[in-house]
Amino acid sequence: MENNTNRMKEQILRTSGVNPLKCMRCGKCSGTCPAYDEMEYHPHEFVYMVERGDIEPLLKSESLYKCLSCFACVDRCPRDVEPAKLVEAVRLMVIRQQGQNHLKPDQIPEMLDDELPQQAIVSALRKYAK
Amino acid sequence: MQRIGVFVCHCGTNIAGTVDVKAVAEALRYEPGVVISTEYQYMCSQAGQDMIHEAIRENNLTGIVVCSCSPRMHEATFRKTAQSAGLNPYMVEIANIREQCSWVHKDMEIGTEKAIILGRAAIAKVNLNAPLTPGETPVTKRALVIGGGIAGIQTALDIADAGFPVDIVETKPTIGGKMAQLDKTFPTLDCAACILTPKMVEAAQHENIRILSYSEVQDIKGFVGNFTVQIKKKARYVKEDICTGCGLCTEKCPQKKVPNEFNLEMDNRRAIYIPFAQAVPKVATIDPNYCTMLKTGKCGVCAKVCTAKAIDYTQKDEIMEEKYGAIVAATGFNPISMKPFDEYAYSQSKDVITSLEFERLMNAAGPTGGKLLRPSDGKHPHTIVFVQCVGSRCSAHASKGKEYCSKICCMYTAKHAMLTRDKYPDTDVYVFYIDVRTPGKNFDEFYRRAVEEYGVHYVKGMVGKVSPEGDKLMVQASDLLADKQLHIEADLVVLAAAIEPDMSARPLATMLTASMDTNDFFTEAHPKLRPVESPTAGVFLSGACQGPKDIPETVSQAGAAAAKVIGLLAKDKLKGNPCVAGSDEWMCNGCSSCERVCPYGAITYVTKEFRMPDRTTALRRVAQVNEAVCQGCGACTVACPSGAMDLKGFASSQIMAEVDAICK
Amino acid sequence: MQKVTREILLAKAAELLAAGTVNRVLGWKAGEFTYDVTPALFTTAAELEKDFVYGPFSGANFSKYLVKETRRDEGKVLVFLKPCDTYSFNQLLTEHRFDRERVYAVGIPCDGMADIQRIKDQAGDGVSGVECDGDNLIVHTLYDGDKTLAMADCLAERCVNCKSKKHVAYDELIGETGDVIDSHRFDEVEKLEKMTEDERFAFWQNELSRCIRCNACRDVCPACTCEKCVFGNPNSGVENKAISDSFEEKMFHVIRAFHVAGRCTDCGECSRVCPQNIPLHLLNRKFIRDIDNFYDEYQAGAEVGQRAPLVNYKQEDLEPSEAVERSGNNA
Amino acid sequence: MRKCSTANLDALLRTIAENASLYLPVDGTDGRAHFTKWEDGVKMSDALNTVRSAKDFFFPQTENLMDFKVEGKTIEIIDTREECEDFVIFGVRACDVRSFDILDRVFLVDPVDTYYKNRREHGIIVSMACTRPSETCFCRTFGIDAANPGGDIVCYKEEDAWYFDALTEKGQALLSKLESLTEECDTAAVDAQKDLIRERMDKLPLADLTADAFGGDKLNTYFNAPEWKSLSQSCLGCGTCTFVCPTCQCYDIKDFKTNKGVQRFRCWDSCMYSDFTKMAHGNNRTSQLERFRQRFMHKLVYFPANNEGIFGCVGCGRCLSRCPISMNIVKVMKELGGNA
Amino acid sequence: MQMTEFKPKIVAFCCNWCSYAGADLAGNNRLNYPAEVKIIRVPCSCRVNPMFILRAFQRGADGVILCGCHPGDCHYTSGNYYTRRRMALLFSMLNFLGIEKERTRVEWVSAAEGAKFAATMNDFVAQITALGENKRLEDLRCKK
Repeated sequence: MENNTNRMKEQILRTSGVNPLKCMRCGKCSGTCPAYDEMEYHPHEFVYMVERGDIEPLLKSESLYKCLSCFACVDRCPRDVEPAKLVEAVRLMVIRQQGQNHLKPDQIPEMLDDELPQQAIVSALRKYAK
Repeated sequence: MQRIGVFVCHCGTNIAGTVDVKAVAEALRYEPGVVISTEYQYMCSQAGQDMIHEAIRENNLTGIVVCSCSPRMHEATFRKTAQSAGLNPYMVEIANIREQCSWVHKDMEIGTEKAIILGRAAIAKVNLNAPLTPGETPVTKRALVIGGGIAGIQTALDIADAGFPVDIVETKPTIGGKMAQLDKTFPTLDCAACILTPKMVEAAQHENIRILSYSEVQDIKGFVGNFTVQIKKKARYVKEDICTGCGLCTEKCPQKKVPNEFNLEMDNRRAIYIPFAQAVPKVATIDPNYCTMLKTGKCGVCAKVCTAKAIDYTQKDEIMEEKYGAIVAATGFNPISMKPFDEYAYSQSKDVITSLEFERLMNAAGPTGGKLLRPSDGKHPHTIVFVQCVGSRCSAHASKGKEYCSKICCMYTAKHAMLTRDKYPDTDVYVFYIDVRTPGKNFDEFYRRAVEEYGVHYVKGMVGKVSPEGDKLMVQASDLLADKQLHIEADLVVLAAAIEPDMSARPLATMLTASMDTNDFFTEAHPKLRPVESPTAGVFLSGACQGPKDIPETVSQAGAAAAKVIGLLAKDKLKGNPCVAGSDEWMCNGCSSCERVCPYGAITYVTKEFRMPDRTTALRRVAQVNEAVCQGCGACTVACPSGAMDLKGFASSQIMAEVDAICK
Repeated sequence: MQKVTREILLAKAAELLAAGTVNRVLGWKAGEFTYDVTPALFTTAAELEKDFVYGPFSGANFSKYLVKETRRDEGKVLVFLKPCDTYSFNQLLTEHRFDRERVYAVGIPCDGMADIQRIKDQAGDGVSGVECDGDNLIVHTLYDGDKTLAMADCLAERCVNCKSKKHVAYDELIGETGDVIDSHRFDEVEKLEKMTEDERFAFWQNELSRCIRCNACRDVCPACTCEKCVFGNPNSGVENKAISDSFEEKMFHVIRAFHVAGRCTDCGECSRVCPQNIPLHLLNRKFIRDIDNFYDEYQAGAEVGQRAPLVNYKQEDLEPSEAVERSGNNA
Repeated sequence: MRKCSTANLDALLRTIAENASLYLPVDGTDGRAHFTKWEDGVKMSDALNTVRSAKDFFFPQTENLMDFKVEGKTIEIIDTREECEDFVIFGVRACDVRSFDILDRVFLVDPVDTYYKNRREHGIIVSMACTRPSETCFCRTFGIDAANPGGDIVCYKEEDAWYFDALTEKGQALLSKLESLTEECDTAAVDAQKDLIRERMDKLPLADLTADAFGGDKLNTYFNAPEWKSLSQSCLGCGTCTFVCPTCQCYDIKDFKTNKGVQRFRCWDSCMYSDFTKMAHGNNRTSQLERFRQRFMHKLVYFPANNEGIFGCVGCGRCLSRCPISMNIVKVMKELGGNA
Repeated sequence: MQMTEFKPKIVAFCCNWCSYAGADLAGNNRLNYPAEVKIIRVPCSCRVNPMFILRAFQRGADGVILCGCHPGDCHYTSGNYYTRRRMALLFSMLNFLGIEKERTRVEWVSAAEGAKFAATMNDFVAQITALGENKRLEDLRCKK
C-alpha cells in the first residue's frame, strides 16, 4: 500500500514536473482560483496532499474535473509551483488507470455543433474521460 | 643557496610520543641547503626561541624550518624570533608535525616517516623563499558617504564626531532618504520626522560634515586609504549659499503641474521646489524638465520674486575631484515596481496603493494633510485590505519578484493597520499574510496588539485577485485556516511591495570594484564576522544597500560601519600583507583574465613602452597589482595562462617544490 | 549570395590602399602548387596584383598576426576575415591583444576551405595543381591525369563542421553575412565520451604518442598569444622542449587546452597545422561542450568584452564531483 | 642483383627480423606512414615517404645521456650507455639515405658523438627507389639520384618481385642470410625502372630548381638580403620544419630532476625557437627574421662552407607539405636565387 | 614472495582558512586518518593550478584531493567558486583522456569540520587503495 502511494506520487510528480516542496503555503493559488467554490479540494490542498502522498482522495474527488485549467494559479504563484499542472497530472493518472474513455468516439459526432471550438472538444475528451 | 636551520619540536610528548624526533632531525640534516638540524623539548618556549635565535646568528642562517605544531598556532611566534635575530620573518616555514601528524597517527614508524616528508617539503619550500617586506601606504584622513538617508547620516555623524571630515553625497536635493517620507515608526510609533530631522540638522551644522546634495559620484579610482573620487554637482539653478529657503519662489512659480515625487506623485509641486519643509539643505531647486524659463527662455518669475537674488539660470553641472581614505556605500532601497503584479490592479485603480504611498496618505505633511482619503475620490475608505509579501519570497525561477524576504513589511503593515484602526475605528482592516515575521525587540508584542487591542483581521492566505467594480475593489482571497475563498468588497487595497536596492548601487559597485549578490545587494566581506565591510578594502556598507533592514538595524549598522572607518582613518599608514600577487611585466599579455577574477579590484592595467627582444619598441598593456589592496588569495595566478602572475610566499615554484618533496 | 573572387578582393584592397584608409594588406600569397598559400603582407597594388590569391586554400586565420602587426606601424592594416576568423578577432579584442583602431577588417563570406590532405587521399600523391570549377575541384596529378572531386568531399574538418557563417566583427562586409549553424561539431567528442575509460585512454595514448612537440598547434593558435608560454619558460618549472616521457604529452596538451578553455573559438587551426595529424581540436571541443553543459552556452568571440566562463561563476554551479557524470563521459 | 618474389616478401622480412629489429614504413591510425617495428602481419606502406624522417634511428628526439644519483650530500654519476643491438631500416628513400651522410659530417667528426656512432654502426639501411616521386620532391637539386638511392642494400619494387643489391659489406652480410628466399637475377627489370624514374624526375614541377646560386662563398650575398623580411614575416616560429627535416641536427642538453636524482638528456632543438641557444646574456638571435635566416643560411651557405660544398638539404619535400603557413626552402631559394 | 601492501601517495591541497584549520581540528580531536595523506597549505583553493595537480601525478602521487571552504564561505568571497569551475572542467577533461575519475576529488571542509576532514581522508585513501597505483599519469623517469 505504502509502495503504491509512493509510486503514484512519483508518477504525478514526474508527469507534472512539479516540485510541491517549493510551496510556501501562501494560498495565493486558492485565492485566485475562479472555480474555488466548485471544488472540494482546492489548489493549495492539491499541492499539500500530493506532497503528503494523500492521493487516493484526490483521485476520487470531483474537484479534478472542476479545474478549468485557466492557469491563473500557475501565473500568480510566487514560488513557481504550478498547481494546475499537478491537477492535470492527477487527472491523467485517473484516465490512465481506468484505461477506458467515458466518451466513446462514436458518441462524439452527435454532440458536436458548429459553434463548438476545436479546443473545447479536445479538452472535453480529456476532462470527461472518466 | 640558502643556509637553512631545521628545528624539530618534541612538544613534550605531544609530538615525541608518536614521532621519533631525533630521527627526524637526523634525516633532515642531509636535505639540500640544510646546515643545522636539531630538536628540543618545547621550541615555542623562551629557551627554544633563544636556541633558534642563537642558531640563526651562529650559522648565518638565511631560512629556518620549524617542525612543530600548526602554523596557525605559532607561525607568528617563530617569525618574531627570526626577526629578532635579524632574519626576515618570511624566511620561516613550519612543518605541521603535531596536528597533522603525531596527533592523527598512532604508529611511531609511520609518524616518523611522515614527519620527515613534511619536513622535507618545508625545506624544499624555504629553499625558494625570498625575504618579504610589507608595503606601507599613507591614509587620506577623510571619508566619503554615498547616500544621505538615515544610514548615511548616522555613519557621517559618527565619523565626524570622532574628528574626521566626511562628505555626504546625495543625488536628491535633500538628505533624509526614505525615512523622511515615513509617518510613524514601529514599534514605538514615534513620528519619523521628529527623530530624523534633528539628525539632519545636526549633520548640516557639523563642522566636519559637508553635504553635497543633488550630486552624484561619477568615477572612483584608487584603493584603501587613497581613493580619488569624481563628484558631479548637478546644476540646481539656485545659488545654494545665498538661498534662504524662504519658499516664496515655490509659491509663485506658474508651473504648477509637476508630479511631486516626494509624495509619490499623488499630488503636484512647482517647477521650482523644496522637497519638504524640513529639507536639508533647505534651498530651492529648479526642475529643468518643467521650468519654462530653462526650456523656452520666457518666464523668470522666480528670479523676480527672490529677494536674495539666488536664482541663476546659467548654472552648469560642476565636476569636483576629492580624495578620501574610506568610502561608505549607503545607497538604500526602493519599493519594486508593481507593474508585473497586475492581478492586484495597481495600474487599473488609483485606490490600489503601495505601503509607501499609504505612509504619505497618513502623514500630516502628505497630500491629504494626514487624513486617510481614497486617492480616487477623496472619500473615507471603510474597508481596507493589506496584502503582504507582494513580490517578496518568490521562486528564483519566477518571472517576477524577488527571492528574499523584504523583512520590514510585516512590521510596517501591522503599524499601518493599527494606526488606521486607531484613527478610524469604523474601518474594517484585513491583513492577508503568509507568515508574520516579527523577530525584533518588542516586535511581536506590537503585532499582537494590532490583533488583540485594535481588532485588525489577520487572515492566513493570499489575495489572488483584485478587480475594480464601480467605486469598489473586489478582493478575492483565500482563507487557508477556514479553507474558504473570501470575497471582500474593499475601498482601499494596500500592497506591501518588496524592496530592492537602489538602481545607483550597481554602477557604484562597478566603480568601487565591490562585489554584489545576484539581487544587487552589496556583499559583505564575511557574512558573520565582517558584516559591515565590503570585500574591497576601504569600502564599507551601511543600511539597506547590504540587505533589507529596518531603522534600528540600519542605525546600528551605520554606527558599526563608522567604527570601522574610524579605525582605518586613525592609522597614519597602512601596513599590508606581503604575501601578495605580482605580475611579471615581461610575460604579461594584458588579457585581463586576472583582473576579472580579482575580488578586490587590486589589478589595474597600464600601457607602457617596452623594448622588445628583437630590438623594436612596442606599446604593451600590462597588469599591475596594487599591493595595498591585494589580499593574496591567488585566484589571478591560475587565471593567468602565461604564469606572469605569481603569489609571493606561495609561488608556483614553491608549491611545486613541496609537491615534489612529498611525492618523492 | 555574391561569390567572392580574387578580383573583388583585389579591387577592395586597391581601393582602400589608394584612399589611404590602410597602408598595408594582410593577404594570401601564391605558392608553388596552388595549395601552398602563405599569409603575407602587401603594401602596394602592384604587389597584390602579382602574388595575391584567393581560393579554396586561403584558409589561414589572420587574426593572430594582428597582435604583431598592429604593434609595428602607425597606419591601419587591412585584413580579410572569414566568419570563423571574426570570432578569433573579437576574442583577441576582448583580451586587449591589439588596437582595433589600427585595423580595417573586411568580412568575406566563406563556403568552406579545402584540405590538401583529403584531396591527396582521394586523388593520390603527386598533386601538381588544383582548379576550382563550380562545386568541384579539378585536381591535376603527376601520374594519373586530371581528377574531378566534389568540393564537399575535400573540405577541411573544421569546415565540414562549420559552426557559423555569421561575421561577428567587421568594418565592411563583402557579400552577405550568414547565420550561426547548428553544426555536428560535437559528434566526434560524443563518440569518445561513449567509449569506456580504458578505450579513451588507449585512443589518446595512441594519438598523443605521435606528438613531436613542434609547438605548431600553440604557435598558430589565436588564443595562445602569451608573450612567453609556460612550456617555453625555463623559470616556470614545467618547461619542456621535447617529450621524453608520455606523461609530458598529456601535461602539455591538457594544460594547453585548459589555458584556452573558454577562450578557444574552435577555429580549428591547431588540428589543421599538426604535422602528425593529432585531432587536437577534440580537446578544445570537449571543453566547449562541457562549458555549455555545465554552465550557460558560451561561444568565445561572439561579442567583444564577454566574460569567459573560467573567469566567471554562479553560486549554483555544479560540483566537481558531478562533473564527470554531467559531462557525458562514460565512466 | 637478387630478386625475391612478392609472395615471399613476408618470409624475407621475417628472416631479417629474426636477427635484428626491423623497421619499415607502415600506415598508422592517422592514415600516414611512420617507421614502425615489423612484426607478423604488419603491412608495408605504399606511401612515398614517412611523416618524420629516418634520422630518428640514429639521432632520436630525446636520448638519455647519463644519470646523477643524489644520496645525502654525495652525487654519483651513472653511465647509462648500453651497446646498441643490430637493427635494419627498410624502405629508406634516397633523400633520407643522403641525410645520414650529412648527419655523419656533424656527429662523426672529431669529437665523435659516441651515442650516434654506436647506433650508426649497428644500423643497416635498406634503401628503396622512388617510382612515383611527388610534386614536392627536389632531391635532384642536390645531386641525389632517386633511381640509385644507396644505403647498405638498395631495393627496387616491381609488381611481381623485389630486387635487392648489396652496396656495402654490411649489406652483403645481410643479403647472404636471405639467400634461400632470393635468387640471382639480371638487371633488366631494374634498369627499366631506373629509366622510368629518371624520366619522371625530369617532369617534376621542381625539376628545374637548382642550388647553383648558393654555396659556402655566398655569405655576403645573402646575409643582408632584403627578401628575408618578407619571407620570414608570417613564420610562426614553430619547430615543424626542423622536426620533420632529415638533416636538422641541433639539440639541447637538459637536466630532469627525478625523485632520486637527475637525468641528463638531450633533445632536438629548433633554431626557429626564441630560446634556441639561449645563453647567460640572453638569446643571440632575437628576431624571427634572424632565426628564420639562420635555418636557411645554414642549409644553403654555412653547411656547404664547412663540408666541401655539400648542401644541408636533401630535397625530401617534408617541409613543403608540413609547414603550417606553407613557407619552405623552395620558396626561399627561388626568392633569393633571383637575386644572385 | 609476499606482495607488499600498496601504500598510495596522496597529496591534499588545503586552503588556509577553512580546510587547513579543519585538518588541525581533526588533529586536536585525535581523529585518525592514514599517514599516506600529506597536506600542502595554500591561501585559498583557487591558488591551486591544474599544473600542480598534474605535477603531483607526474611525481608519483596516486591521488590528489583539493579542500576549500564551502561555496559561499570563502575567506576571499569568490575564490572557491573559481576553483569549482576550474576543477569541474579539469576533472572532466582528465577523465576524457581516460584517467580514472576517482583519482581526483574536491571536498569542501570548513574549519569546524574536523570529523568530516578525517572521514573524507579515510574514504579517499580507501578509494585510491582500491584503485591501485597511478599508471596513466605517471612519469617513468621519476620512478627510477
